[in-house]
This record gives sequence, structure tokens and C-alpha cells, in this order.
Amino acid sequence: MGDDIILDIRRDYVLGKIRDGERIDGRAFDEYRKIEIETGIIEKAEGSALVKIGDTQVVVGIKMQPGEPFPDTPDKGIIITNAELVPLASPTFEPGPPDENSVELARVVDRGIRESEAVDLSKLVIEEGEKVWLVFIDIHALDDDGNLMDASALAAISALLNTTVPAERFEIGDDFPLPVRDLPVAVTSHIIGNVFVVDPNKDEENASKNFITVTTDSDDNIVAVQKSGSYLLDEEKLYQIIETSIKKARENRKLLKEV
Amino acid sequence: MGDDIILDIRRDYVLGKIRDGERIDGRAFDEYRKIEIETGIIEKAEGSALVKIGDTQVVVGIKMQPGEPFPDTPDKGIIITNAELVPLASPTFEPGPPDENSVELARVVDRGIRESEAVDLSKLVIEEGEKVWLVFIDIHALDDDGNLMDASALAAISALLNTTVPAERFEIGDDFPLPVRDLPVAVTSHIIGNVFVVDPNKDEENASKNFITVTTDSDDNIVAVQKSGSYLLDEEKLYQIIETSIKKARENRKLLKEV
Amino acid sequence: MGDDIILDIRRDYVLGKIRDGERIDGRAFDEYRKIEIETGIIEKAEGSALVKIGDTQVVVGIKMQPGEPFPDTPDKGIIITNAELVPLASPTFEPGPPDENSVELARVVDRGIRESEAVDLSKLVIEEGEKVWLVFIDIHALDDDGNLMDASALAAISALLNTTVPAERFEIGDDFPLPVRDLPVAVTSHIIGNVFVVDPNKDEENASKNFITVTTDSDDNIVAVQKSGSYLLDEEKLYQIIETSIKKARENRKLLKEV
Amino acid sequence: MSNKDEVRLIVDGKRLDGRAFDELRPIKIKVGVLKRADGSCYLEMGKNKVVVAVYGPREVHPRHLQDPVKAVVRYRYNMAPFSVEERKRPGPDRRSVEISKVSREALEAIVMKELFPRSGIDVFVEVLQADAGSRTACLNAASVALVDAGVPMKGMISSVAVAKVDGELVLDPMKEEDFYGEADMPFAFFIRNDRIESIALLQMDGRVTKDEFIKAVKMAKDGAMRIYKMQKEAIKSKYVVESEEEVD
Amino acid sequence: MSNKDEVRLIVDGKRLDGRAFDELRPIKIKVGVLKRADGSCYLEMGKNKVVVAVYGPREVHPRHLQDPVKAVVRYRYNMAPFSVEERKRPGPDRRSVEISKVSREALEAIVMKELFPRSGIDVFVEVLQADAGSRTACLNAASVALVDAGVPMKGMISSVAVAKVDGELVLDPMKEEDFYGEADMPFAFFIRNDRIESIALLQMDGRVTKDEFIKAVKMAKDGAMRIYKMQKEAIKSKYVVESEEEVD
Amino acid sequence: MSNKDEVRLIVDGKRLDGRAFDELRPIKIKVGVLKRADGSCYLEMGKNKVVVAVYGPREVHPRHLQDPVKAVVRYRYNMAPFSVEERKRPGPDRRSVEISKVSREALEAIVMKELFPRSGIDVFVEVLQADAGSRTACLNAASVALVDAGVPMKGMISSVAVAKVDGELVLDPMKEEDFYGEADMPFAFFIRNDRIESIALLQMDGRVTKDEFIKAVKMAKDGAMRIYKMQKEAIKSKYVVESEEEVD
Repeated sequence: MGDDIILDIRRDYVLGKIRDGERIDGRAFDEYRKIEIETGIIEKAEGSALVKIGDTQVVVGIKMQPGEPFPDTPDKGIIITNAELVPLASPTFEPGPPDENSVELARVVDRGIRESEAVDLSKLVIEEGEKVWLVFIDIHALDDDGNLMDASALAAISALLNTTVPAERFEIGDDFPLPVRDLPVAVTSHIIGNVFVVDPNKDEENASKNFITVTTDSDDNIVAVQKSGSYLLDEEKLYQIIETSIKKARENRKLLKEV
Repeated sequence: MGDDIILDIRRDYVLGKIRDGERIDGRAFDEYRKIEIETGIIEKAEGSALVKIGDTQVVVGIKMQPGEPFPDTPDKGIIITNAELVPLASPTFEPGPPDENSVELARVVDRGIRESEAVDLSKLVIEEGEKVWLVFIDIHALDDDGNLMDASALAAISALLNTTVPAERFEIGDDFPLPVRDLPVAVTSHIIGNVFVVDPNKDEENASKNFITVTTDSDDNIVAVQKSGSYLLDEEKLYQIIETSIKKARENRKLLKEV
Repeated sequence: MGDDIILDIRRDYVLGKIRDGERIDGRAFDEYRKIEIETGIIEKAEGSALVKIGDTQVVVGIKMQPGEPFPDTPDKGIIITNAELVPLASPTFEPGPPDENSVELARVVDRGIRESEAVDLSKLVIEEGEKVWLVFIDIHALDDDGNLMDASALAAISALLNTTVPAERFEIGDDFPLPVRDLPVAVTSHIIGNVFVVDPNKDEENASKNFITVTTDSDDNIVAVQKSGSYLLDEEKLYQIIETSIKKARENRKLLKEV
Repeated sequence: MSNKDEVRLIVDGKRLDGRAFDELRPIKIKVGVLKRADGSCYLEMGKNKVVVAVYGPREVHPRHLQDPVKAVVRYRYNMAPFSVEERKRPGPDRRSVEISKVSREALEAIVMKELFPRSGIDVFVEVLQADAGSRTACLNAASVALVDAGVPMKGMISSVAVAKVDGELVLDPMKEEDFYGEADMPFAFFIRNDRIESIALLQMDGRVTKDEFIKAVKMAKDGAMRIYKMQKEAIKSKYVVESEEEVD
Repeated sequence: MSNKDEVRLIVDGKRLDGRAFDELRPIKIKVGVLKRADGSCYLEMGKNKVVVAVYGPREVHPRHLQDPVKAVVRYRYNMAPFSVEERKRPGPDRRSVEISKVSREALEAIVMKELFPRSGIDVFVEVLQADAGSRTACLNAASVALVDAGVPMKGMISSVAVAKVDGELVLDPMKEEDFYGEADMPFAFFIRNDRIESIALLQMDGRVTKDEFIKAVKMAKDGAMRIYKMQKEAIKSKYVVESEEEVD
Repeated sequence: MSNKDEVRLIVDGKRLDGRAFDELRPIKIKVGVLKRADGSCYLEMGKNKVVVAVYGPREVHPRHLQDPVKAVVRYRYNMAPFSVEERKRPGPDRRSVEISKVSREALEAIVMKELFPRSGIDVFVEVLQADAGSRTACLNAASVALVDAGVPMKGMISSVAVAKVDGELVLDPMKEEDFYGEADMPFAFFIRNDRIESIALLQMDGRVTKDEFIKAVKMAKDGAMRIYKMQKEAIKSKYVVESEEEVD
């Protein structure tokens, strides 16, 4: 109960600020919190990255192993993306199998990477039709202070950039860097009343659950969109959001190039 | 609570009628509701049927694929029967893995088909001991207005009659009709007080849960019996029920021949 | 509630007795209840044993089948130990997948057998790197009147002693006795206040859940230790317990030799 | 039923294990074999070895599972992993779920549930070794264990199967007869005042004529009465009872 | 999206099934097809065949799932095992979980939940046969079934996808266009007073420019309005409505 | 313990990584690394990298899990899928279940649970990278995180393992020593007023004599005291503490 009242007060505070054209942490509506990317933090993984957006922290680890290709794509490696919202990361996460939120998180990140063709899957064939590389992208949230989606997407592509294909361990030739050829970036906007803000922090997320994530590739193509939340979205606002998403993605992509 | 009282009133009404030698929908004790059979309704399935008994509706779809035979029957195809009581079909069904009622439904239908040797499994061998056809019979209840058992059994055999073995899709020769050589028919009787009625509707089922299903083949042999419900069954009544079941099965079998 | 009060009274009774240097069933602190071992009770199993310690009863059955070795031990058979605390055995056990208590039980028994190298796994290779014998040790508790751990461990090694490798059934040569070369014995001590008693009965277990199991081999080596329970263990008492465990294991091992 | 091909199950008017058509397998019954349970029974019927524990009437948790007007009966048929030739994975499969349902229903029909509103009566059945007819062995043991637990019942349940093999009806089939036979018919009867009153469990699969079916019921009733006498004897003596029909 | 290699999806300005770029597949709608449900709808959209049942507003069990200020909406998208080429194992997979989430959210935005505190409104969707666009077919049927159940709503939901194939945008893609195409964009629109007010569902994967995306929205809106008319017609006539665009 | 065959783990009186027998691996401790948790700690111990969050004391749901006289402690040891050489499937396995149990019990013995009836104290442990001794690393971090969360405790827990390799006892074994060694003995000690009072966790598998076992306890106590000093330092400085023993 006490908790609910505090949530209500914070919600009113967030909404009041927004009405005044401000955010509670002083950011502009289209401003991200500070983003930090650290790669190679898990030596036992083929690739890894820790991404912080403000206080939000996500680790992504990449593991690879040989496996069978799908029957309809015998000449391509396989990406499997998985997200665990472990209870460490938030007082509201519970232990157990993935719920709809972690499934959505994993699938939206996956689509950004898949549709931008960020990983050149044709280079991950060991023996056509028989054996290809499986790339496991495991998203592990550590601290959820809002916008896990963008942090996870950034961590995923950063970890892929950091990945070495462990061919030697499996005695199939020399190790080589995972062929990454595009840098998809997800930008999540949060709809609050009549406006939208990018990179919502937890207080903003608690004020409303209305999101839209637009992922774009290095050529500003849209490669994935996901409206998430029980709200009705105005068409004109959608176009503004896309505009902003392309702009912010370009900025965040620069960080990836420094990795 | 309100619901419970209404259930009680309807139960009393059903029982009162029966005491007077009548059923609430005016049928004779050994009379089925109108039965409709439509086959081939799912083009993507190898065979399919929609069966309506009154307002009760069940769809059965047949899928086939090559697989390994059981070690003790290397020269026979395999039938796997599964039932889902999806929550669409009744306000009392819940999502989740099969409960004891759907398990019983699937197994009783399965036994009717298996024991009558309705499908000639010896014709479903691709390579003896190595590869045989698996026949998946999936029972999907759509609307449970009573007597899902008989509707499911009828839909299953109707769908099998409608099945083409998809040999071409798996590049193992020409397609051919599934060899069906008997027509098992299940007849469910419902024990209410001292009498029994065939083909119970939902109001009757709500009045008591005491059933017995007798499945017979084209030669009037008994191939499966299942007493279901927490009641004690009189031996003489059992013999009357079997008599009636054989008679009604003959009638319903005629419908199958028209399919 | 009533049950809770009775439990409280019995706990006080147990603790009071212990304070007076006595146990409620009159045993000395380092005295086991009567142990009975019966082997070969399940003819369909490769080996089996029923062990009673007082009223506690555990059945262990051994099943064997050929399977793949672990990649890092291509020249060794595999032991898989599993425990089911079926609801038959105690009013507090619930149906369902293994909980932490059955997992711990299985793993501690497993370690005793594994670390003492009781089974000569190198003799269980059918084809190096390809095919070895899998040994399933299934612990099935029947009546939990305390100290399931020691009863399970005794039943496991007794059943292994009773096991014949079913080579003929799988057409890979002649049957032969499972090569057992050590006799690990688990001794569980129960910490009550300042003292410890071996082989706790159920009333004692209800008085406190503080256990330590010490498993030793035929040469008095310690092969497994497990402190279990939310308590702090005094170092000196630990050494006394080990002393006692070695002594009691020697006694119980004699029973195994008579099997 | 698998189609038997070359296998002959009846030779010179005798069954493979030497029994006459209407002869039971050896039976052994022990009452009160478990300390923790409120009632218990160990029973062998041929190679079947089963243990049953009864708990209750006792409180039901969680509360929404309670029935305000009568006791809730649970029946859990479970096979030990080592009870069959090929190790069985622990946990319920579809067969166990169905057997548990029909067995529970048989007992529900005779337990005086109305005496214990909001309570639970749990019957836990462990099959330590399985042969044909394990569900009938379990019901026989469960019926005894319920008496041992002092659960009020309208009468007893005695259970036995009849099979059709090589065209003949045989009582209490063993594994080969079940596997290669033409039909299997497990029955359980409600017995009160030393006579069979009605049928509590009835399943059947295979292929029989109506007349064969009626003949099978008679044969099963006769067998069940003999089992009933042993159950009664075991309860009275609170000790081991072994059948005199034993062959080995 | 798989990369198409040799497959050409547009030949002579026509799609493989002969449709124009902005043409819908044949649609068939039946209202009130189930007796037990409070509202129901059967809908075909190309080869998709879906049935929807609506239950509620009704009591929610267990109680801790209730919301004291509004109704809880559940949406369960489920595929029958025989609905696709290769038999699907029963039970929810990750794809169904995501579709159920975004579809539920679309409906939550238009159902007047505040009128039914502590209640539940259940929308159960069964896909009997799946082709591309099954989520849009289901939402169209669900919207009709909710009206049939008398659930108060702010308007209707009409849903359709747009794909990019061979560089062209096409309405309501069928399976080959979905599989080999360059992008798939499922939409659902909120329609009130016979006009589209806003977007209730939006997902996209593939690769399109911003301009193509805007063009796709327009195309989808146009298609959705046509579907909406059929939904309305079906509700009014309480009978079968089949699209006049039907080709076969 | 696997039988080492040719592998020599001790060469010229030194361990493979150059450590002396009684030397710890490098340790790094950061306190308060997570915002959402009430207390947290990041800890490295050799190649182990673990993060711990503590939530609570807080309300327990559902209510029937509450204890009316004391707080309920949960401990969840979880390995990230990428924490080990071969990807681990998400979700608890039997090993995690056992580690969670004995670790929880160690903490329960020192947390002042009676102060918080009906509450829950949750200790969530994520192993980001696992080497030998991950359970000891996690307990060390958990102990610090509990202090960071302000949970009242009777003292601290410091944890370290001892192994027997090539016939010698060695402190804080790394992976090869664990894998090829003859015994592994993880300990956790209860430390109050800067001295070890008793044993909070103790497991062992392998093969040692009684005398070796006693010697191992002494060695572990000595190592634990050094870890304890670093834990204390980290808590005081609320900042990163790295061991001076660090080798790299």
C-alpha cells in the first residue's frame, strides 16, 4: 500500500514535469542518459559486453558451438537470442521461466540483428547442410533503471563486435573474428500524454508503460519496429518518433564504432 | 455463488424430467442430437473433420511424418492421439497442459481406433525396422455442449477416412489414401438415477458425471469400454447399455459411410 | 494448529531427555536403531535392496542400459543417482518434481559412491568413447521415520552389491556381476543443543533440522561430508563427529559384508 | 493388444505358467506395513509388488481445493523407475494419469466422503514392480489400506482383470497374456455383506463379442470374490496372508 | 525475412496469386458460431482459418489476479497442432507469447475496462489453419467476437499487414510473400465513427526506408477500412459475410 | 573429482598458476554496484565474477509463504548461460539447487531473522563467469551485500575452499586443481569480533584422511580471515578493494 502511494506521487511528479516541458532528471525529451560500453568482460565467453545507460546495466554474453542448420537455410549459421530478467535486476522480477516481457525483449533485439543482417551468417557454415555455427546471444539484465530494451540491443551488437569464433576449440580450423557488417541500433521512445521522450528512466516507465522501439541500420533503414503497451498511437506522432529514432541511432552508433 | 444456484436449479429440472421419462430437449433416452460431419476443412492437414453433435463441435486434424518404429513393432506405423480441451470451448476449461479429462478423452478415442485396427498399420512401413509413418490424431474441441467423447471419436475416424499419406512431400513415392478398414464408433451413455440416456447434452452432464463409453466395430464387436465417474454400475444395466451402444453405433456408422 | 502444539510438546520432550543425557527411545547417543538389509527384492531390476533403520524404509533399485560416455571420460561408465521423496513416505511430502531435499539426498548418496570409487567404472566400457554402461541408482523412500540419508546410502551400496550387468539382454556378451570394490557408509549425526546423536529418529528430526553426514570408505578415509541445516558448527565438535562417524561406519559396514 | 504371431499362449488347455483359465496368480497381502501413514498395505499379485499408503481424513491445502460438503479423495498411481524392464522416467505419464482417475473414481464411489467435509483422503500407490494388472493389484491394496486407516466405507473393492488369449477367456492375465492377447478387461467390484453388488471400475480394450464380454464379467466376479476373502483375512489377522493357490 | 534468391514474387505487375498490390485476400466472417462462449467469431482471411471465443466480463480466479479498478483482459493466441505444414507441438511457444501480448495490448486500448472492476475478459483465439497474417486475422475476429459478447468498446479494431516484396509494397501478404519478402509490417487500427483514429498494433521486421514505411501505413489503412466494413456487415446481419474481392 | 592421469598440478613446490599452497587467488570487491537492489556487491575471486543483490526485509507474496515469527531467507544461485565453457541452459539445475540450499542455510544462521517476522530477505546471486569455487565467491559477496543492505547480522561469513592435489592440501583451488584434484572442501566460517567462531558451511567430496581433513580446516580458516579483512575494508571504504596478493 505504502509503495503504491509513493508510486502514485512519483507518477504525478513525472507527469507534472513533462507537462512543463521538463524531465525529472533534467534531460531534454530526445536526450539519452550517459551510455558506457565495456566489452570483453567475460573471458570465457566468445564475446561479451556490459552496457550502462545511466544506472541501467545489461550484460550480454555470446557463446558459439557447431550445430545443424535449419532445413530451409542449409547455407547459413543460426542466431538464438535469449533474455533473462533475473530477480537480481529489479524488485519486481521473479525467478522462473521467461515471461512475456523477457520474450518480447529477446525477440525485438533478435529482429534488429537479424533483419539488418548484422552478422554475415553465410560465413558461419562449417559444412553446408550439415554443420553450421550456432550463435547464442544471452541477455542478462543486472540493474533495471529503465530502458532495458535499448541497453540490451546495444550490448548485443557490442558483444557480437567483440566475438571470436572459437574454431580451434572445436578443432575446425583457426579462430576468426565474427563477421559483423552492420550496426543496428534500437531507440525506444516512451509516450507520456501528448509527448514522447527517448530513453525512459524507471520513474518514467512507472508513470506509463507505453513504448515504441524503432531499430535502424547504418543506412538509416528501418529494420524493426515494436509498439508495446495498451495505448493508441497517433499516426503523425509515429512519423516524428521515427525521425527522432533515426537521429538518435546515428548518435549511439558512433559509440559502437569506438568499441 | 449465483452460478451454483442456477446449476442446482437446472440439475433439479433435468432430474425431474428424467423421472418423468423425458429429456429436457425432448429427445428419447436413446436418441442422439443431430449429427453433422464435414471433412477436409483444413487443407494443410493430411486429413481433417469437423463434427457437430447438436451444439457440440470438435475438429480433428491428422498430420503425418516419417519416424522410427517402436522396437517391438518394427513392421507397423504408429498412431499418436492427443486432445486439447482449449479454453475456447467451455467456460470451465483452463489453459495449460492436458488434465486428466483430456488425457482420458484422447486415450479412449485412441483405443477405439487402435483395437478395431481401423488403420492398417502394416501398410505404413517405409523401411522395416527403420522408418514408418507416424499418424498424429489431434483432437481440438471447439464448443463443449456435452458428449465431447462421441464427437471426438467420430471426428477422428472421419478425419482418418479423409487422410492422404503425404509421401510426395517427403520424397518417398506417390501419395496414397490412408488405408482405413474398419469404422469404430463410440457411444456414450450417461447414467442418471436408475436410467441411462445416450449422447448427454451439457445440462445433463452437469446433473451428474456418470458415463460409460462403449466402442464397437463394424462387426458389432466391442473394442473399447470406459466407465468414467464416481458411481457404482449395476451389472444388468451394463448389458442393456452394451445392447443400446451396438444399436446406436450401427446408426452412426451409416453417417460415416456417407462421408 | 493442534498439530503444531503437539509438535512443540514432542520437541520439548526430546530436548528435555537429551539434556538428561537420554534419548526418547532409550538409545545411547551413538547408537543406531536396528538395521535390516534385504537384497534382490525387485526381480525386474538389475539390483535392488530394501533397507530398514528402525521404522524408516528405503528401496533402491538399479537399472542399467548402454549409453554414450561423457566426452571427458570416454573410458568410464556413468552413474546417475536420483531420489524421489514420494508422498507415500511421509505426511509432509508432496507430489511433484524433486525439491531441494530430494536433490540433496541424491547428491550426497551419489558423492559417497562416486568418491569412494565403489563401482569400478573402467570395467563398464562397452566401446571406448562410444558406448558405456549407464548405472541408474533410484532411491525410493517408503517410510520416513528419520535418517533417510543413511538408509538411502546403505540401500544404494547394498543394491549395487546385488547388481548383475544385463549384458545378455542387450546382446553384448555375458552377464557379469557389477564390479564393486569399496563399501562407503554414510553416518548422519544430528546436532541438538550442545550434543550430537547419530541416526536421528523422526521426533528428533522434528526437534531440530541440524545434520551433518560423514561418509567414509573401507580404509576410514573421509569421502564425503555434508553439513545440512541453518546452524553454526563448532570446530571441536566436528572432529568428535568425524571420529564417531568412522567408528559407526565400521560397524554398519559389517552388515554390508553379510549381504 | 499386439497381434501375436507365432506365440501360443495356451498349450494343452493350460496357460504358459501352468494355471487353469480361471486361476488367479499367487497373492500376498500385508497390512499396516508403514509407520507414518494412517493406513497401509503391501500386496503382491503375481510379479506385481505394490505398496499403498492412506493419509487422512486430514486438512486440505490450499483451501480452495476443499469441498465444503464432502471429503476430497486423491489417488496417485506411481511407478518406481526400476519397476519395469526399461527404466521409467520419474513423474506421471498419460497412462498413470488415466489409471489414477478411474481408480480414484472407483474408491470415491464407496468411501463415505460426506462424513468429512473440507477434508482430504489421500491414497498414494507405489508400484515397486509391475507386471500385467498392476492397476488391479493397487486397487486391492488400496481398499485394504483404507480399512487399515479406519476410513468409513460402504464396503470393499476387489479388482481383477480378464483377458482373451488364443480365443479363450482367462482370469488375471500375466504379462505375456496381456501383451499378446486379444483383449484386456480390468474390473473392480463393490462388495458388501460378502456379495458383489455392482461394478466400480470397468475398462476394456481389444476385441470381444457381447457374449464373451458377459462371460468375462462372470469370470471376473468369481475371481474377485476369492481376492475379497484374502483381503478380509489379511485385515482380520493384521498379518501376512498368502494365497493357497500359489504355484511356485 | 529470408533472402529470396531465385524466387520472383511479382510477375508482370501481378502477385503470384493474381492479386493487385493493394488487394486483400478473400475474407469470410461468421458471427456467433459457438454456443458456450459469450461471444464468438469464425474468420477466414486467405488460407487462415481462425475461431475466437470471448468469455466475460466474469469473475477472476484466483483473486490476487483481480484488478480493483478495472477488468483484466487476457488474450491467448494458440495454434492447433495441425494448423501448419509440420505438426506443431501443443502449448505456447515464444512466438505465441509475443503475439498474445501485443494483441492483448491492442484490445486493452479500446475495451472499456473501467466499467468492470475485479472482472476478467478472456479472448481465446484458436488458429485452425495458419497462413501469413494469422495475427491480423485473429485480431479482426476478436474484435467482432467482443461486439458479439456485448463487451463495451470505444470502437473497432481492424488489422492487416503490408509486406515489401521484389521492392514493391503489397497489402495482406500470403505465405510466399511473407517468407521470401523483404519486410513484413502488421498493423491494427482503432476505428471510430467509421474512420481510422489511431494505431493499436504495430510491429515490423525487414528493411524499409522511412518513406516506404509511411507509404505502407497508408496502404494498410486503406485495407483496414475495407475489412472494417465487412466486420460491421457481419455483426449487423449476424450471418456469414464473404468478401466480394474473392478470387477463386 | 576426476582421476588425474598424467596431469601434474604441483611442479617444484609451486602450483600451476605460481601460487604457494596457502595462497589465495586475486580478489576484487566492489560494494553497492546496483541501484535497484537494497544492497549489492560485485566480487572477483580468480576468474569467478559474481554479482549479488539483496532485497529486503520486504513483504512476502503469496502470504502463505510468510513465517509469523521470523523473516524468510531466500538464496538463488544462478549461472549466466555464458559463464562456462559450454553454454549452460538457463534455469536451475540440481547443482544450483543444492548450492542454493547450503548457502542459504549458512546465511540463515547469522541473519537476525527474528527481528523481521512475516518478511522476506532475498539474496540473488548471478555468476557471470565461473571458475572453481564459485559458491565460496558468491557467499563472500552475499555477506558484503547483506551488510550493504543494512540487514542486521550476528557477524560476517567468509568462505574459501581447500583442495587436495598431488597429495598436498592447497588453498582456494582454481579450475584445474578442482577438476584433477583428489578432494575439494568448501568452507564458510562465521566471524565475529574479528575472529572465527564456527563453521557455517561445510561440504566435501574426494578422499582424505581424518588428519588431512583437520589440516584443511586450519588452512581454510587462515584463508578466510584474509578474505574477511578485505570484505571489511570494502564495506568501510564503500569502494573497490583489490587484494595485494594479486599476481597478474
